[in-house]
Amino acid sequence: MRYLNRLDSKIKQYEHGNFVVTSVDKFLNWARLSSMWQMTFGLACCAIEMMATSASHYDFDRFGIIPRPSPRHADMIIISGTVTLKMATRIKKLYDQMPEPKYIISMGSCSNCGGPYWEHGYHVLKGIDRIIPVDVYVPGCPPRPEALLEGVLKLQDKIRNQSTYKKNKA
Amino acid sequence: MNSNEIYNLLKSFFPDAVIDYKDDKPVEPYIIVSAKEIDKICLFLRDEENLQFDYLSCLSSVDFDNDNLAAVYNLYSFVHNHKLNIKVIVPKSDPVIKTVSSVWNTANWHEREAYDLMGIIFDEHPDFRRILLPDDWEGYPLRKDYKVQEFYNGMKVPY
Amino acid sequence: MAELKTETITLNMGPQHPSTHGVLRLELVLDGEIVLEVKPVIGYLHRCFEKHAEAMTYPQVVPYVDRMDYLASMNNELGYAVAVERLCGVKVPEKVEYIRVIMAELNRIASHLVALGTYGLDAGAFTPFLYCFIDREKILEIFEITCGARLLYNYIWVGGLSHDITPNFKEKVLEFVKVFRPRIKELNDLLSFNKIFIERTANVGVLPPEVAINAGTSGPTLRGSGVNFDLRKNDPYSIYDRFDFKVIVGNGEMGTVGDSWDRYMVRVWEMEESCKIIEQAIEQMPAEGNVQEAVPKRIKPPVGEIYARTETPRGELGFYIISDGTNYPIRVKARGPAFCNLSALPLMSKGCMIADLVVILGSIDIVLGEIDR
Amino acid sequence: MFDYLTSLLGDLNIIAYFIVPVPALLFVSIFTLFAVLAERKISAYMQDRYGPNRTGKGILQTVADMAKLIQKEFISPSHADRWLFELAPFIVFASVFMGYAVIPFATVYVGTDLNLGLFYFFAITSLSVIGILIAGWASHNKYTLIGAMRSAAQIVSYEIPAVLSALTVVMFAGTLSMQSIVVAQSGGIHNWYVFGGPGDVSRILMIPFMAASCLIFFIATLAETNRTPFDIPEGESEIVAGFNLEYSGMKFAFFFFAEYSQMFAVAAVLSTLFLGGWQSPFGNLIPVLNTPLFQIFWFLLKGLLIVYVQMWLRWTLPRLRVDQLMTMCWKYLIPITLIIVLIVGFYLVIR
Repeated sequence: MRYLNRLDSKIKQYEHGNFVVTSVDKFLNWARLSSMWQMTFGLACCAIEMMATSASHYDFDRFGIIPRPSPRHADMIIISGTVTLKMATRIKKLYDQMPEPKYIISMGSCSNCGGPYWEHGYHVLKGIDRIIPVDVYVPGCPPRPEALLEGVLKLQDKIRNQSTYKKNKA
Repeated sequence: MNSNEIYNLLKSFFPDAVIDYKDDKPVEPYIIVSAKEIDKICLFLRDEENLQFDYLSCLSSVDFDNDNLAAVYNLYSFVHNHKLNIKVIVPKSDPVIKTVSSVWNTANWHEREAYDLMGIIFDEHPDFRRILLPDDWEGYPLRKDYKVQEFYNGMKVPY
Repeated sequence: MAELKTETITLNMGPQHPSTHGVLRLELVLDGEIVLEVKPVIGYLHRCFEKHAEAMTYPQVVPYVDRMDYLASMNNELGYAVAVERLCGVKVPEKVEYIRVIMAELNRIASHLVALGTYGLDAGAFTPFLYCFIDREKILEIFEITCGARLLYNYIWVGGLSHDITPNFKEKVLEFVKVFRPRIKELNDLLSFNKIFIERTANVGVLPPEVAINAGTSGPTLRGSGVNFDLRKNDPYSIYDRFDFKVIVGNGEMGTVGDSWDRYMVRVWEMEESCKIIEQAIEQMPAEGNVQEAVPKRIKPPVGEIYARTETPRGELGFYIISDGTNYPIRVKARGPAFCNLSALPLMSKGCMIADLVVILGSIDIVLGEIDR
Repeated sequence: MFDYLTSLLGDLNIIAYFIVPVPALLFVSIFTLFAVLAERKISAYMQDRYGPNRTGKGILQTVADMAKLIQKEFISPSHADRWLFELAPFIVFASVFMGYAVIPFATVYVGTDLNLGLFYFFAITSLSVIGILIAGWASHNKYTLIGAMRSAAQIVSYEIPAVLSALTVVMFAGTLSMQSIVVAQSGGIHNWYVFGGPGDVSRILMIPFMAASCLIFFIATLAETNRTPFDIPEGESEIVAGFNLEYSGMKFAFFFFAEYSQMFAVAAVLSTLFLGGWQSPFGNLIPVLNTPLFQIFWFLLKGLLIVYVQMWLRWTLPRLRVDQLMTMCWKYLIPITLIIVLIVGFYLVIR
């Protein structure tokens, strides 16, 4: 996002927008939303559902989502499972290593809010949003693959409505 | 061999270290031994011809009562197909047990876990540090009087 | 020639690494490509199962048991149910026992499929992974029809089951078994007997039987080393003594007894044996019976303690439960099979290469949820 | 084409330097776009999936990937050797692309018909290993370093069987010029070097050796392009992503670009050497199939078929281990090719 913000300041003179900027906007958004490379990164139970989603039956590849092992190649990280305090610092680091623009999907109750471990889980981080910003929360324990796909579509909607120049007006 | 026979055999070899034998249903029978000589007893159990307990199924730590911690060893023999439970009770003020990781390799991680979660110290363990929790964690979570720390590394721990 | 001065490098593998099967971290000391030392660092998924179990009543623990070994939830539930039932002395109806066995064996197949698929992935073959997941989806469909969940079921309760089976359950299961048998052969053709795959796995990570026993391994890891030990046969629980099936042991067909290929192959043939058990169970299952008949209104075991062990896809799952006569257990300790199997990793991987290490780790089939609990 | 243009342009011949590579560059870009898509579609087909089907029915998937990669932030790690780090992807791509200069697409289009064409091709494309080494070293990361070392060992080793098996063809053709090698195979499918090349009946004896030579060339070039089962430099499950681990955005795309261009480059050289290049398989039976447009068609068809086989292998086979890779090269491929070279030599002397 920081990257886009910097771009913002450059094209501020088109404050009211024009056709070209809007079209470019659309194109860039389309590119970002239809090629979200996901980081190969599973945490817990939800990771199995995430794998099932990328396997043949549900097929993430339809949406242009392919797993990349390195955070540097990834656009999106799916926090799939319980985040423990020992792991939290590592996730923060991984997030920092990803190049902008980057998106986070928090998958499952555990990473949304601690899930079933909220009360006695002394070693569980109660919600990944305490350390990194989250774009889409997918509820469920674990969410079905359809739910994850819905989350991805929601994220695509979000990206579709992003704009490199309109943002500063609001 | 059943547990009672094993108890008698052990008692004859280690009269001081073997403390008690409990067999009241539905509790599985177990033998209580001293923390100081558990390693010798285990070595004996493993190598004695009639016993040959070559498999440590499980090693559990228990917050036994207000003053004591316990470690429970569930043993199994592939050769003779018999089981045995051993219990070691130590006071909370000085929870030190001799390690059995030289007898069974399994014990290595189990003992580290018992230390990590319950705070039982295993003497002469080759690689003694926390295993599950981070190294700078405070307290032993499975003790009944455990109070969770408020912050860890700047992250709030309770909900 | 003067001695060349070389240095070892320390490589940190994980917790985010494509082939650590979750959030395991390995500290490697390398001499070039050769691994001199492996130190597994675990605990990145420590979800405090045992603390939770102490704060819950006995039936409430079941969902947490699910989340321990999330690939084989049914087997875990069965293990916990068996332990508590033994402690309380509950007798379970016949029909329930059969359904439990069918579910547990189906889940064993599902779990092995994930293990084999990801093993192929570790060795660099991507397609078998997806083939395995196609079959796994069919099993999940059966589970979903029966209990509504795909992964974590909360199906096997203490004393019974949460739902009865649907009328067409038997046909569905038999149809799956019929479709699945040829798929095992297909997997063998694609991956198991592939020359490159054999080269990669045979004679790699050899675990001699006496070391395996001493290190406390169990399940396919132990049987791969040629030890004929399966709790379903040697210490039968539920109704496993009624079925006719073979215990698969590694025989060093392609290399040494106890190498990675043996451990892999044990899983492949175990799926076949599970199919046999399922067929027999379907045949013998009584038609009538209320699955919630024996579910106690309130579970209050007598004062006492028990160590009950069952065979999950990964090996011996033990539950050590202490009761003080109240609704809440004093202590529930789970002995995870993968926990002990993983502790044998340094013994297997001395002097292997990085690529071998990945293969050995895959052949143990770890699930971090159960290692860290 | 270069010679033709320089003669046409006279004093302005410097323009030729800019015009000649354009078709090749265009081709490489378009090929890469569609090869990546094809790879994903083919793998999807093999794995019972659909593959990308949202971006204009999936056809524009790679376009979207590229447009996204352009938008990505470029991170250079704090301890990286900045200059080398930024230079490496271009070295890799440039060295691969320079190989296209001598590949004959048709009688009318070959960048420049060097009389040392084959030699030039091997020399220049193996420069990419330097780029990979630079990338691995400059990233200041242990995984990239291991990946780069593996890659260097692999490419340097497999160069030898590749060159030796190409040598058998050169011995038959008596020239290193790729265009001349293709021309020597004119007259139909039976004159291709994989079937012993043109000559009298006794060449039937050579068929097994030349076929083996062709196969070895395929294997060796597969290893040079770092494709499965030889993808150990970027083996995902072992060393994460290998030498390109630290690259993001367009710099990473350049590695991708280089890999796919090299795939086609080696496929093209394979078809040139053994499968008659742009020659129609029907020889002069149907003369219209020998017109330049059809020549390009045959050339692309052969090249793309070989690329398809490369992809097919990738989605079927597991990966070899690094020592097995070396064993295979030094203990099997090199001795076998040496023996083939010897046999071909004897045959040519006796004939």
